[in-house]
Amino acid sequence: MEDFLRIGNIRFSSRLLTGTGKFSSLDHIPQVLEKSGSEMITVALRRVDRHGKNRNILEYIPETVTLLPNTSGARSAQEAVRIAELARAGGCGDFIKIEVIRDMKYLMPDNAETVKATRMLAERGFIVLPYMTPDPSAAQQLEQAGAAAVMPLGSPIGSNRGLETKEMIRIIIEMSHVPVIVDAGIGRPSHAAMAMEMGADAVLVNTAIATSGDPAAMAEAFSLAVRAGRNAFLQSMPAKLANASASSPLTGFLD
Amino acid sequence: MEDFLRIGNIRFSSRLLTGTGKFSSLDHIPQVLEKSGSEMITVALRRVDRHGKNRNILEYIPETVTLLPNTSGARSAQEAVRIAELARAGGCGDFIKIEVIRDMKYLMPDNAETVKATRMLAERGFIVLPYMTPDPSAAQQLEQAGAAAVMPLGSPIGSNRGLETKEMIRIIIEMSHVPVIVDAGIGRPSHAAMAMEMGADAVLVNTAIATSGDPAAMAEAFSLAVRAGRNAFLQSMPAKLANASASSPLTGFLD
Amino acid sequence: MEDFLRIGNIRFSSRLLTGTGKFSSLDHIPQVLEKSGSEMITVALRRVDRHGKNRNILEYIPETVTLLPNTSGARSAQEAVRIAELARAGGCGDFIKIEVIRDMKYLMPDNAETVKATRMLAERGFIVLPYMTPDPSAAQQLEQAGAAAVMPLGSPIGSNRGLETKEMIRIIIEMSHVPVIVDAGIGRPSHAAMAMEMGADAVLVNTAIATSGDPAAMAEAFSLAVRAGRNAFLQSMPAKLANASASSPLTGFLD
Amino acid sequence: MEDFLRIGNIRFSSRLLTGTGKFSSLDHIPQVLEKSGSEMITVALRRVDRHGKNRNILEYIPETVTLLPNTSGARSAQEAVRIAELARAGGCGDFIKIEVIRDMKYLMPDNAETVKATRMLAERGFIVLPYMTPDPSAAQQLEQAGAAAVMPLGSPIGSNRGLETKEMIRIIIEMSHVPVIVDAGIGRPSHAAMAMEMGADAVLVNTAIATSGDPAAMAEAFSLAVRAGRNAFLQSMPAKLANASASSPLTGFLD
Amino acid sequence: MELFVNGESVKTECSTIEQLISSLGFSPDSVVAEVNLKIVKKENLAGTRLKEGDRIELVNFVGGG
Amino acid sequence: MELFVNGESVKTECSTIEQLISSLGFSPDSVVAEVNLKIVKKENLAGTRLKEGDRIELVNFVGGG
Amino acid sequence: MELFVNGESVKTECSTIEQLISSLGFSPDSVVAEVNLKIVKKENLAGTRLKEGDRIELVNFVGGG
Amino acid sequence: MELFVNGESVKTECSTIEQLISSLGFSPDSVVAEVNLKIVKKENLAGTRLKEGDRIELVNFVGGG
Repeated sequence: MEDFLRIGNIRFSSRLLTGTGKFSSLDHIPQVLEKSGSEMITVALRRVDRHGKNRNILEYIPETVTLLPNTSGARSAQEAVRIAELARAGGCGDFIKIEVIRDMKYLMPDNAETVKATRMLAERGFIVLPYMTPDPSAAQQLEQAGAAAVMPLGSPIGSNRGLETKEMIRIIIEMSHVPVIVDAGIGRPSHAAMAMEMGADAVLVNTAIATSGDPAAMAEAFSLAVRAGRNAFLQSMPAKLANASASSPLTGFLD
Repeated sequence: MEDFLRIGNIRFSSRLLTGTGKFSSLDHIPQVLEKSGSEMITVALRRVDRHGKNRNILEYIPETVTLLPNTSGARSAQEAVRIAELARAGGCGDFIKIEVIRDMKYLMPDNAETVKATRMLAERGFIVLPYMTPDPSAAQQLEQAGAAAVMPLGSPIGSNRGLETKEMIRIIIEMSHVPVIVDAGIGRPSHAAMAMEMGADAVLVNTAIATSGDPAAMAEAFSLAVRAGRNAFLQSMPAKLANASASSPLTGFLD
Repeated sequence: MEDFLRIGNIRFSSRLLTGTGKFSSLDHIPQVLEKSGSEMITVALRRVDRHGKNRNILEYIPETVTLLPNTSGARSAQEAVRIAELARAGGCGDFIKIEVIRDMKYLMPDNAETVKATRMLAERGFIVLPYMTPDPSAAQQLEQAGAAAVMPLGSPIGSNRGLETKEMIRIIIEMSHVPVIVDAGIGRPSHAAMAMEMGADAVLVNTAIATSGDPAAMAEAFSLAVRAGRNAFLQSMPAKLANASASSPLTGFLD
Repeated sequence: MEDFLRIGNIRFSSRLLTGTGKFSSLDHIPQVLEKSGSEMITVALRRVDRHGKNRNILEYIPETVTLLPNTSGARSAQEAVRIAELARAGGCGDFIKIEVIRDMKYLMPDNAETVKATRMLAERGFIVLPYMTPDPSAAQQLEQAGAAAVMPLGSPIGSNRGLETKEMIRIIIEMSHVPVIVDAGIGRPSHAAMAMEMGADAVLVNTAIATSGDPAAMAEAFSLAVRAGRNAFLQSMPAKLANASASSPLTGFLD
Repeated sequence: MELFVNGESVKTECSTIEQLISSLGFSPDSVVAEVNLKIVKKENLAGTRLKEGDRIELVNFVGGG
Repeated sequence: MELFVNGESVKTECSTIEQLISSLGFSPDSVVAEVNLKIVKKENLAGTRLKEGDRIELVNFVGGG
Repeated sequence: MELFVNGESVKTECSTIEQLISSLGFSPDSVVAEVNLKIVKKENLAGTRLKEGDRIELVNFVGGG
Repeated sequence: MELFVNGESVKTECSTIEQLISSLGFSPDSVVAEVNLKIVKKENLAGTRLKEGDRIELVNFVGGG
């Protein structure tokens, strides 16, 4: 049975998105992509470092993997649009992950500016994936503004604390007509499985893979967990019960 | 790298134990075993049903899979011993899962009787896996009584509520010198992954597989989740953080 | 020691706000206010019911209690302003709780419209308390728009599920320069105590009091819990520990 | 309405038990008792300290308060009995809290030895309150052995982590015919309120009071929380709902 | 004279908004009135005369959370 | 001859436990037998003769968790 | 006379357990005594005579949870 | 000629943006350029001539989540 994730005009077999931040060495990236089967990966855009090494990160990413540049560093919708246009001019395609963040401690996205940026970039023909604080009304507004998917956070980025915002995400999933990708805070495979069991369409994991002792092995672990959670969601898991329910016959042995 | 679970004198590649209870048809069992890769499966023992179908459940289980008969129906250590001896005479080998239960509502095992049964059966040469209420002192006593592994419950059997006893299980894992297999209550792949991430050596899943719409597919989902959680445990997952930690450079875009 | 809650130009001794919705009889309201010591209570505004009983709810509320009319029924900032002006013309004073809700299933407030309404009403001299979905950036925007306090929800209104949005509320409390009042979803005294222990300045409880068997007794229970949680917050509670720490001497009795 | 806690032949108005461990100064104890209204307090027994101060802790406890000596330091039922007899000879009355602990890291009580000690001490005429790891079968055995109440732990002693064993305690409460007193791990008033809301008959709080900045104020906070939770339990709190339920009329304002 | 009160057509002999409120069985103290989208202050209820076709909203406080 | 099989009275002409199992419709391979509280090993099923009044338990494996 | 008090050797001139407790700086009211594993009741403290080599435990109440 | 590259003054002899990128040690393929707030398309890098005082931004892709 086929079970594709469709975003924009592309079909993805994998429901695990990965990122390129925080790796101790870029050499991990091809292995992570291979072991995880991830088909979409984020990159960021910054001024060239005239005094550092000039390694082109794109060389570490196979052509078959869809690039998802982000607008990190943007403090407003206007800045996000500028970064998105630079990314597209860089040949990265039309996909863009909007990040507009003003809060430098918890790095929570600014939903109001993110809605504006989404509208502007959708009008310019981008496939827009906005990263958002999980507010169901804002998710609706992002959808109306032309988002191709919405990316609510599970907990603060890089915190590895899992789905602290679970109940808001559950409502967003129920209401949404576009794919819901849980981004940020997914620190363990069980978090990823839980998101998928709830009906999320995909998850994005970067920190937990990049900072683990063996990124490729951890990437594979997340990939397995995403498949496990997705399969369980598709089978519609049995309900939770208030009492016990025996799995062996309940009679006494010789009754 | 090899990562075997050793119980008694046997090495298992799979860390997912399954059960044969509650299937709508026994024909699901071979598929569940194949899709999950499970190498140990529970069965129960009961008086023959002179008026029902006489299908031999053992015919549905390949020879390569280790049988784990349980003592369900036992209300005392003495009864558990009798059932174990019958199971062994039935040609099921030396493995036995002790279940001694007197509470017919929540079906919580009686640890005191279970310690007694463990001692008696270990002395008779059984490989004893006692199912238990998660009490760290009782786990120590089971180990001293000769248990080959301990099987604390996550939540009441068949409830699908996951690891409600997580903190007790965490202590049991830390203290134990024998494998810890989380049994009962694991209703979703994310529960199984969480148990493995905590350092459990294996999990046993029956109800959630047997009562799902597609048992073989659900078995595969649990198998993936167990591998995901185990791999993550072996990589030692990154710590949870109180604040956020950016995955993209934190500077403003053109700062 | 004095520990007042200040909103607008008023000092409150009680940190429990109550509501007038859902009571089986309006006669409960004076008892609830007396037993709880609550000093602020919400009311709603609706077209007169030409065919029903015409009991004036204001007659059940002592003059010493501050009225907090809400803008329930508003689907936009514009409607919220109209309702607020009608409430003020009705002699209810300058306090207004903004509610702008478009989602009729989970009744989640629309933060974007709520920010607009807050700005308009603050400019017209109202003391504005906006009810909001707990998004830290939106809380900052409400504060900048002139909110006298912010009222993030704990879980969907009337659900009694407690602080499902705890981690977002924690960040809002940390960042806020105006009082934070947790509103909606507080179904049990322990929920109220937990909100106060986290540093919330007050809580609003309506459904759990109004729909209980004995509203006055339940109001008193919530009042006790709010004081308990506030006191504990002011004493800065001891930290959680990963291990145990004996409360009796740890030595063996005769060591 | 009268709502007494009965243990042995005594009626208590307060459902908050306190302890005397870990105070920076014994002078806090009378204030804690006064502010909390606690009517039962634990003490321990140890060899006299020939080189330290010889302050008699009993002088800090009013005669109206019931003493509950514990058997801390006991590693076996036999030792617990010896300590209990010494305590009774010391004029402390017939109440005894059994503590038998062998695990020196998590300080989890040994239920098997605790059942033995309970039987022996009940036969000697003590009013026995055993501290236990929350295992429903063990709770039944303690009751049968003559316990006047059972004292399951919420989380490891002194950890302040609250009701990590909540689901086991819930079953114990449902099955028990003697009072259930939640002991250990209650670090915040909200934890105490939650235990009482679940139907616990009382809670024992020591560390969280003794180690707070202002023990008397914290004791009062816990006392309020216990009353709040108890009152709510007696009113039978409204159920949790899956969706929202409006507290204001749901119609649009001018519909 | 025909008015529209809370969206419904009403025929009345009242000449002021205060009279209208009373005639409907309410105390003018407990009701807030809007005439053609403009709020009428309490002190002006007696002095505000009704005209054919006026669109009137009458609202009051009810229970709410 | 009258026996008690799993608690119920049974009249039978079988002379061995193996015959009894077969006569009840089971394969001796799939059943474990206890005669008067003693387990009969598989290899002894054919050689174990029945006596008037024997109390026999016949059990087999079923689904369980 | 040599005794063992709480596991340590003590030389003393006291002839009763009550005197011993006082000589160590404690009030007999606040201490519980065991002599050779037998508890001495409060009323017998004055009348219990010490003998060479007695093993004595003196305990009192302390803070505990 | 003096330019401002990423906010810093740079003196250069290059006459096109492509030459400038190469002279700084980058491959024109891996860099995106803005001249006076207008993005230069890849195919125009060689043909875009530099003028005294141009404000140039050069950015490239880096790791990000």
